[in-house]
Parts: sequence; C-alpha cells; structure tokens
Amino acid sequence: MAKTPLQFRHNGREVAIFVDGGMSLLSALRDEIGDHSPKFGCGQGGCGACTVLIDGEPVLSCITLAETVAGKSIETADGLKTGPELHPLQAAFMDNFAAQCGYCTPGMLMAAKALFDHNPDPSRVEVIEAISGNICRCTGYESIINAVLAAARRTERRA
Amino acid sequence: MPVTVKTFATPTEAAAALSSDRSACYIGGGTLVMRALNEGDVSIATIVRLEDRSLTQIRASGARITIGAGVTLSQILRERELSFLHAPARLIGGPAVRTNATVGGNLFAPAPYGDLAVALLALDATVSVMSGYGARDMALEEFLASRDRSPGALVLSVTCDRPPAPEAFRFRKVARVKPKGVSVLSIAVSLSAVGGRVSGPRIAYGAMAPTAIRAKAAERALEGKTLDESGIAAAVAAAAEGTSPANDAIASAWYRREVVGVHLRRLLLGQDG
Amino acid sequence: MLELRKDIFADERDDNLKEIGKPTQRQDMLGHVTATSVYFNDHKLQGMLHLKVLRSPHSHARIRRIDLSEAERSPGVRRIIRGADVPHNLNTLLSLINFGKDDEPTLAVDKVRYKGEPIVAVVADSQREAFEALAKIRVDYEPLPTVFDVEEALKPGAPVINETYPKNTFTYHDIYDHQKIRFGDVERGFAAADHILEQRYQMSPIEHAPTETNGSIAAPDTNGRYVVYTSTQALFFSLDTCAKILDVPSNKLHFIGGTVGGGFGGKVDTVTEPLSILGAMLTGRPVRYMIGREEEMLYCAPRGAERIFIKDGIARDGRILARQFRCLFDSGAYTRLSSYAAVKCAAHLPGPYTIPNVYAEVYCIFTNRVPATAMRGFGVTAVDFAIECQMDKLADLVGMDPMEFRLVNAYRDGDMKAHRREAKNTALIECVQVAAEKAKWRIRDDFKRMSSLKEAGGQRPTAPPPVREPILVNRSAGQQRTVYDRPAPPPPEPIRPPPPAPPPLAQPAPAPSHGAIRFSSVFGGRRR
Amino acid sequence: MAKLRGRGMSSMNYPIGMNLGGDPSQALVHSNPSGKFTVSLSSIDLGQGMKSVTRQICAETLGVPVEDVYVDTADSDTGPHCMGSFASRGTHRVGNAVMAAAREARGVMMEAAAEELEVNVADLETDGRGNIHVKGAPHRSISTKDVAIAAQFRQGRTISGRGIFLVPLSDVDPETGEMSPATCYAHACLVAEVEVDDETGEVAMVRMDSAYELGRALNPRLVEQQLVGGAWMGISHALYETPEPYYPDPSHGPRDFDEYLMPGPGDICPHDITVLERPAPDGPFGAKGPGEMCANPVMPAIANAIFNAVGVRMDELPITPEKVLRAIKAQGGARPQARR
Repeated sequence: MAKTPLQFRHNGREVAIFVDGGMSLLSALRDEIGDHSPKFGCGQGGCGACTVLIDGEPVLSCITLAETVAGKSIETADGLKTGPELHPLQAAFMDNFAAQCGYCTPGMLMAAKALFDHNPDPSRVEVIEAISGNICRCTGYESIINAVLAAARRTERRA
Repeated sequence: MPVTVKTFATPTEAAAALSSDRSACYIGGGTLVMRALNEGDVSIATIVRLEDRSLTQIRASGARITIGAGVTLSQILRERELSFLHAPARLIGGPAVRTNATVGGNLFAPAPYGDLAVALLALDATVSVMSGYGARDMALEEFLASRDRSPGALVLSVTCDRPPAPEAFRFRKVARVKPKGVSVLSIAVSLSAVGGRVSGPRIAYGAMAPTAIRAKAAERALEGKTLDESGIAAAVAAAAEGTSPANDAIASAWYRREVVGVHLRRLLLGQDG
Repeated sequence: MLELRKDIFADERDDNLKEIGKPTQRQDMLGHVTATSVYFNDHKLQGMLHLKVLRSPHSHARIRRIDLSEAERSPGVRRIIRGADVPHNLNTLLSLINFGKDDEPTLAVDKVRYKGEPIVAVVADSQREAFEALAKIRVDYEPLPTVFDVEEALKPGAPVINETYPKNTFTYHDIYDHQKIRFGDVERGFAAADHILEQRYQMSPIEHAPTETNGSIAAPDTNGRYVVYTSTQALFFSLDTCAKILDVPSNKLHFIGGTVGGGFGGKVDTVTEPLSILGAMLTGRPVRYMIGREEEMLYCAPRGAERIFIKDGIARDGRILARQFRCLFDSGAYTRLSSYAAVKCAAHLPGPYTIPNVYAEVYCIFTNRVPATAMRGFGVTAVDFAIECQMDKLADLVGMDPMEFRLVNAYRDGDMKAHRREAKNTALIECVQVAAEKAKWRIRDDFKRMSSLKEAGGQRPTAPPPVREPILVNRSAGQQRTVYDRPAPPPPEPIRPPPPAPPPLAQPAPAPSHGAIRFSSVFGGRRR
Repeated sequence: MAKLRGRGMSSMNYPIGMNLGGDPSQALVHSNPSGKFTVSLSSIDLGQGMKSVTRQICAETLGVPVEDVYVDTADSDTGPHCMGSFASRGTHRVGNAVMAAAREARGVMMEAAAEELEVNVADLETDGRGNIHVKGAPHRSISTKDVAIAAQFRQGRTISGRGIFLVPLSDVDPETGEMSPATCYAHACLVAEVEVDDETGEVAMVRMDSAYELGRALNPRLVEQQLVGGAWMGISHALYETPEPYYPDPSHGPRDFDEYLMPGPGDICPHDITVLERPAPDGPFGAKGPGEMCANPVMPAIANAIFNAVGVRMDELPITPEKVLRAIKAQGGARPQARR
C-alpha cells in the first residue's frame, strides 16, 4: 500500500511516521506510534473512547483522517501525568471511583481535560455537556460528573 | 485496492476529481466518510480533500452572512456573528464531534441527522455548489431535493440573512437522550412580526422527511396571525401536513406526526419541555 | 448517597473485621485512570493479520453455492476459511456441562438461520484488504420462510428453523418441550379466589453494548501452542469451547484475559476465539478478530426477549391464592444459553412471595433472529418485571397500598417455595420497610413491625377493607386478557385515610438513624 | 399540556450463583519470601471489581494488610479453573475459593510462626498489620516477613494454599420442577418517581430510593458502583433500550450509539441507597452478590410510577414515549392516580 509520511507532536514529542491511505488518527496512534491509551469503541464517532486533543480541541481520533494532523499537537490520556504525578482529573477519578471496566476512562479524561483547559471551574451542566459524546456503560455517569467537579475544586485549592 | 487520498488547492480541481472518479468521495470533517471506511465500505477508493482557506471562512456583510462549507460546528459556537446558529450547533454531537463536523457535511447528513440544515432552511439559505460545470448558487431547499441525485457536487459555502432579532429565529430539537441525542424531530422557525402579526414565516423540520423540509401548510396557516394559543391553532393543526417521516430506531412515523404539532406550538409560544 | 443499616440483622454478623467492609481503592483503578490497563486489543504482535467474516443477508435461506474464486485472488488475502475447515463445526455452549445438543456451526454450511450468521472468514494483511475480499465472495441463496414471533413458531406447520430441534422448542429431560413447575393446585386456588387477573407482558431484547466490542488475538507460541488474548468473560469456558471446536487438547491453548471493557453477559459466547485461533493455525501468523460496532449491535447475541403470561387468583384481603405462568423465551436461531435461562426462570417463580398454588410452563423457543444469550439477570429480569407490574395491579384490584400488599405476601424464613425448598436467610420484608421509610412512603405500624425471621415473624397482617371500589377494568394499552370477577367485595367499612403526598423533593434525605453508616457517595458532590 | 408526577415501587429477590450450582471456582494463594501474597485466578474482572473484592477477602482471611496482597488474573497457565464472571457468582463462588486458599496458606504461616516463636499454633493470632503474636502477649511477636523468610530459607515450608468452592449440581424433577436452584438470595425494594408529559408521552426520572440486602458489603464503594450503575441500566432497559424497536418485526435495528438509545448524563436522577446485610450462611463473610439484581427492580418500579402518574399500564419494554402516548390517547387522556 502507498504510504504517506506524517509528522506531528505527540504529547509534546515530535514524531514522524508513515500512514496508509485513509488511515484514521486512532490507528496511527495505536498501531504506528504504539500509544494504546485511545481506545477503539466503535469507529463510528459515537462512543468517545478514542477522544484525544488536537491543538487543545477534543476530537474523535477514529473519524479523524490521520493526514489532517500534520504539524499539529496531539494530546492523549497517555500524556496526562507529569512525571509520576497524576493530573488532577486522574486523581479525582480515583477518589470518586469514577471507573469500573475502565475502557471509556481515557476518552472521558480527555473530554474532561478539553473542558478543564478552557474552564477550570465548570458547572454540573457544563460538565454534562463536555462528556455528552462519551458513552459509559458501567457507572451511570454520576461518579464521573462528580469526579470532574471535584477536580475543579482540587485545582482551585492548588491555585 | 487501497484508499488514495488526493488533496487539492482549488475547488475546480477537487470538483473535477470528484466527477471523474465514481469511487471518489469528498471528505469534510470525516464524520461520514471515515465512519464508512471503518465499517468496511469498499466503494470508496479515493478520498478528495480541499485545502482552500475560503472554505473555513465566515464572511459577514450587513445582514448577509456567508459560511464556508469547511467551517466546523465548534467554529460556529465560537463566532459571535453566528449566535443565532448556536442553539442548533450545540445540539449536534458532543464537543468532539463538533470539532470535526462541518457545515457542508451537515447538508449531506441523512435523516434523522442534519439539524443545522434545518436551521439554515428556515433562514432561506442559499448554497454555493461547484460541479463539473462550474460554481453556481442555488436555494438550499432545491439543493436538498436534488442532493442524492447529484453525486460529485461540492458545496463551497452557505449564505443566509442574520435574523433581525434573537426572538425572530427559534430552534427546537426533540431527542430521547440528553444532552446529546439524535433527533426524533427538529424544528426551526424564523418569523418577523408586523404590528404584532406574523408575516412571511419560515418553518423547517428535520426527521420529518428524507431531508430537511419546509412546513409550507403550517407557514400559510401562520401568516398574519398573532403568536398566542388561538393565533397559532391553525398552524399547529396543519403541522404534520406534507411531511413523510420514517420509521427508524429513534421513533416511528406515527409518533413523529403525532407530536410535531405539540412541539411546534411549544416553540411558537416559547414554552420549554 | 449510600448508607449501611448496620442495626438490622446485627446479631447475625461479626462486624469486627479489619479489611472486609472497608472502602478500599480498586486494585485496577490506577491502571484505568492512567490508561495503562491492558485489554486484549492492546497487545501488538509482529506481522498480525486481520480476520473478518461474511455474514448472511437473509434471515433464513439455503446456501446453494459459495464462489470464492475472485476473493482468493484479492490482494493481501492470506487465507479464506469455510465451514469445512472447522474441525468440529457444530457446538452448543452448554455441552461443557452436558446440557443440550450441539446445534450451532461456527461457519454456516448448508443453511443460514439468522441475518448476520457467519458463513466465510477472510484472513488478510489489513482490515481493508479483508473487507475488499469479502465484497468479492459470491453466495447463491435460496430464501426460506421465516418466523420471528415465539407464538407463531409454536404453531403446527411453522417453518423448522433449527433441525436439531424440529419442534422449534428446546427439549427438557429428553421428553418435554418446556420446563414445568407444579406446586399445590392452581385450579382450586382460582376457584377460591375473589378476583382473577390474567395479563401479558413482553420484555424487549437488549444489546449488551459494552464499550469494548468482542474480540480476540491468537498467535502461534514458541512451544507449538497458541496464545490467545481475549475479551471473554469466562476464560476456561472459552478455552474448552475452542478446544472442542478446533479438536485440540486444551493444553495447546494458552488464554490470557481478565481485564475486559465491560461484558454484561455478552462476552460468554466465544464467537471470535475459535476463528482467530483457526486463522493462526492455518496461516502460522498472529490473527486478530475484533467485532465492529455495527456487527456487535446487529449480529451479536443480545439478551433474549421474553413473553410472559401471568394468571393470578387473589382473595379480597390481599392474599394471592394461586399463580400461573406461561413464559416464552425467544432464543433466536440457536440455543446458546437460553435453555439455561428458562430453568433459572422456573426456579425463580412465583417471585419472592409465598403462594400456596403455583403452576408454570417455561419454553425456550427458536426463531429466525440473532441467537440470544446471557445478560445481567437473564431468566429473572423479565419475569420480575412481569411479576412486579402484576403485583401493582393486584394491589390496585383489592384497594391496598402496593408496599403493604407486598408485605402481606412476602416470603419469610421457613416458608415453602414452589420448587419445594424451605426459604432461609430471607430479607424481603426488611427491604420493603427500609425503602418505605427512606422514600417517606407511609405504611401501617403493624406492617412496620413485621419480620422475615421465623420466630419473630408474627401474624401476617390482614389487609384493611378496600378504600374504594376496586377498579376491575384494565387500563392497559397493551392487548390484555380478561379480568373476571367473583361477587363484589363488601361495602367499605372504616376508611383508612390515604397516605399523605410525599414532601417536596427539595427536602434533604432523612438523617441516618439507628447508627447507620454513610459512605462518601457518588451522589455526594451533586451540584445543580 | 401537563407534566404529571407519580411514584411506583417494586420488591424482589435474586439467586446467587449459577442456577442449580455445579459451577466451581478455584484459587491459589502463595507468599513470596518477604511475606507478600499473590492470589492467582483465572476469573475475569469486567469492571465489577473481582480483583479488588478477592484481594480484600484474601487479606482478611490471612490476617495481613490489604497492601500485602495482589490478585493476578486471568491467565489459563497460572490461574486455576473458574467457571466465569456471570450469574452473580464472582463474589460468592470465587470469594469462597480465595477464602479457602487463604485459610490453608494462613495455616502454614501460623505453623511457621509457631516454630519461630516456639509456642503452640493455637496460642497465636494475627494483628492485621503484618505481625503474628502470642494471644495476650503482643511483645512475643514476629512479622509475616520474618515468618516467610524462615519458612522459605530455614524451615523449607511453602506458605501457600489451594481453594475450591463448589455448590453440588442439583437435579430438576421433570414433572414438578423440584430443585435446589441456589443457596442464597439477595433482596431489594426500590421506589421510583417519574414525570410524564401527557402530550408527548415522554417520561423523565425524578428520583429513586432503594434498599438492597446483599449479605455483606465487602467493599461499600464497589457495592455502590454496582448499585448506581446497575440502576442506570435499569432505567435504560425500562425506557430506552432495544435492538429491535419494532419487535417481533426485526427491522430498523440500531447500528451505533446514536441509534441505540441509552440515558445520557443529562437523563440521570438522584438515587438514595440503603444497604442491609443479612449474612448468607455459605457466603464469604456472608456476602452475596449485587452485580445482576441491581437493574431489575428499576424497570417495574418505573412502569408502576407511570401508572400512578397518568393511569396507563405499560406492560411492554421498553416504555417508549410512543407507547405511553398511545396508551394515554386510548384511555382518552391522563388519569392521575392517588398521589403517593
């Protein structure tokens, strides 16, 4: 198959790979770069498990054509920690028992981070809107919503 | 045969590529095309991309606003000039979908999708389309009617008038799942009132036909009326006239016809729920 | 908010424990929030191939001919697998516990019995190439008449769906087409009843919809075995099923899993493992078979639908005297686990109530739809829906409060159940009492004093006379059966004041009493 | 236009483990030379918390801190047989197997400690903090680490244990259905409040109050996860979900998460839960299993609440706005029942 060279920033690091025609960003990240933190949940843009940030905006990597991210900056759940230190969202997800099977968690975290980076003190309604594209089949969402709200309070305390 | 991605600088080249290759498919945000590829649609062998700044531009001159086909829904939500489109845009997908989903792509979304097209239809929008024969403007209604019969048509932009006042344009999406769900139906209404009486109302529906449609019977019934229970009664009674909704996984045709009048009434009277 | 009522049944527990009862963090939580938990699909193997299956477009058809010639020449194709390539191409999941006959092929051979049934598998270098090859396979079908309704399937002359069970019903005890429950004499119970209520209920099929779809990766191991990374819910169940289908000793297979993206019963059926392992055997390469979301939604086993008929005979004072069931399980085209669910359903009847006369017939019926399988509570979920809707109607019929009506009939320690075992360790009464208190739903004091304990049980409170003429017409929109009646109850004497409306929701939940322990709760941080 | 509220309830029980039994599970527990323990299983964690619950059961039984135990699952080469994660059997069946294995391992550990302290095994107890001491004489103590080192390098003992739990398979009488389906049952009662729009048939959840009896809440946060998430699934089953919207007509099956309807984060409601604990005689520390039953009481409670609100009986799932609207129209309008 014809391969196309592709360069972008992945969690702050410059990467260069070759992609097949029509390859999704999700496949590029998982199969070419080896970042398994974005998950395949549907390939339809319907579940949010593959959510990553492109230049700070949340996208569904399964329906994003890999070639379109040339020169852009991609953040995935794998890059959330700073060194060994958990991101406030990760810590809050733990405290609130906001994961069961854990498969939606990376996408939830990135959807929440997209909100967080623009709006460090969201309302419950804003949190619900932010995760509205992400399916969780285990928790019933309440613990996730509260984790994001708690993370906001946690960051306020730090500031 | 592997998928080939062809990226062009000008609409003319892109349109030519589309009309010359039956297996070619234009990709906007990817919400439709990438999904098809992921699900194994082998009829698509060529993906056509267009990198033209004008596609992602929003140009306002007076009341007229032209929105590039490549403008995304999240771009609309950031744009104060387009505040009248924020309601429909916010009700589509989740934030991540809106980062990819484009105005142009929404015009091709099959029912029950395509809520933005519903809003644009009620705003008497026109569409600038590039085909093998070159670019031309056409009414959105005409475009939607011929959409599935004209493959290879490339939408460049959509143009409409900004509503004179916020209350002059209203949008309501009825979905089972909150806050993000597919339309049971959606309704957009733009109306100007002269001396307290409605004049030249535009009512558009989503999911009440294979594409977004105008509710002409209801529009006629509303002409010259006042916006109160009795004034709108005739329009509400005629709400389902001329519609041909489908049975699908979201709702049945029967249900859509039953409740379209209820939701039209609530929208016209400014009631929530 | 979750609270523990330690005061109830306290004397039956030793609460002097160090680790049990503590809100300890999950062992897997750190992995989840750092996205480092490893699911089957997170294993990256060198030179991995991709497997996709051709699915039937028909719900019921004979396969006349399969033409693979064009597909075999398709670029990137490493191997095409047909039913004939599967060593033991007929299985039933519960054969592992000697229950039922083999009735389902891994790849359909002569006939397809549901839309989406796998017929041919393609192993190729990439998913795209597998999809392209599938599109080049030509199958010549002869469509056959279909049956989608369980009652239609039972009628004489209905098309035979699954030749292993020519009557379209699973065979119980080698002789019966259903599972029986016979306890007491329902006819005598009906004769003694003041009211008879016969109703029909329909449970929908349900898709499990785990966020991770079914899938597996199989690879030749260094020691001549095959390592299999899988999303199964039952590791050895899947391993032994594969050993049988592939006709290999079980120690040739090394299954690795354990961290699964949700299952809810939808990952027991072992639909991907046999093919990914066979693909690895036939190509000598790692093979991944992951079900797509649309495939999972449309063609993978759901919770089965159930149609349930209940006929109750009830006395004016609220005692249920007889209860009769007819339960029709829609198993789809193959047995999978529905045969088991039907027996579990029979065991559950008549619900957690003490009824002297119970009669039940529970059928596992074949139709031309996707085979049904296990899902969270199957065998019980649907019949509990039916029973509890019925209980609400019965309470209405005799003019009783629904909570008090449950308490009148609730089973208690020492009661005899319909499957002829004594009830032990029961707690239904206490649950009703606590829920009523929590919801500020007023019940009479004598009901509050009841207990599940044999000795402390006391008399079953008799119901007060109806507060109004019972509504004997049925309001259901559904196609309901009859409600016919004995002579009307005596005119109401002392009228019990109806319970007050519940307080406004704004009011906070009642403070925990009786030294109840509350845990920081998922509902703790609710902000509006 | 009216939005009418109503309350409904349901109560039920749920059998623990595979019906009729015959579903064994095994566990292996062993110590490393520093007195830290590994539980080896082939059981699956689907998110229900198998790894965490068995970890706590093992630690409690051994008498060591939970940090000293990790659970390894699921590898068919290292984990012994387990029937699988279904039928609410994980906590009860696997928990019992782990308990048996941990008891055997504890026995060896105490013997080794007795030899080191030169006392009678019967006189020893664990403090749950990693030490073993003579009853009534805490100063005569040895750490589990030193015991493990002694056992491994001096005494030549393996501090390990094997466990299996099996409820023998019950027969079923073909004529009467007499059988022994389960050894214990969990219980529940739930009250649901809904709001029904009598012009559109839409049903919105207002709140839920529930009581669940689960034998023993081994970990209240994990129990809460199951009960809250399970109740969400119950709402979903009651009002939204179906792969066949026109059953038994199989057409229009949903293909994705847009068409397959489930309550979104904007559709959920407050849910107050009380947990009761009546220990099961044969449960690990009395535990039963909350995993499956948690969704069940919600469905009928909602159907009954809808009747209370508008006076229509909803006997077919899912209870879509269309079904509610058709029923209301068939009865000539909403008929609110006595407010509860």
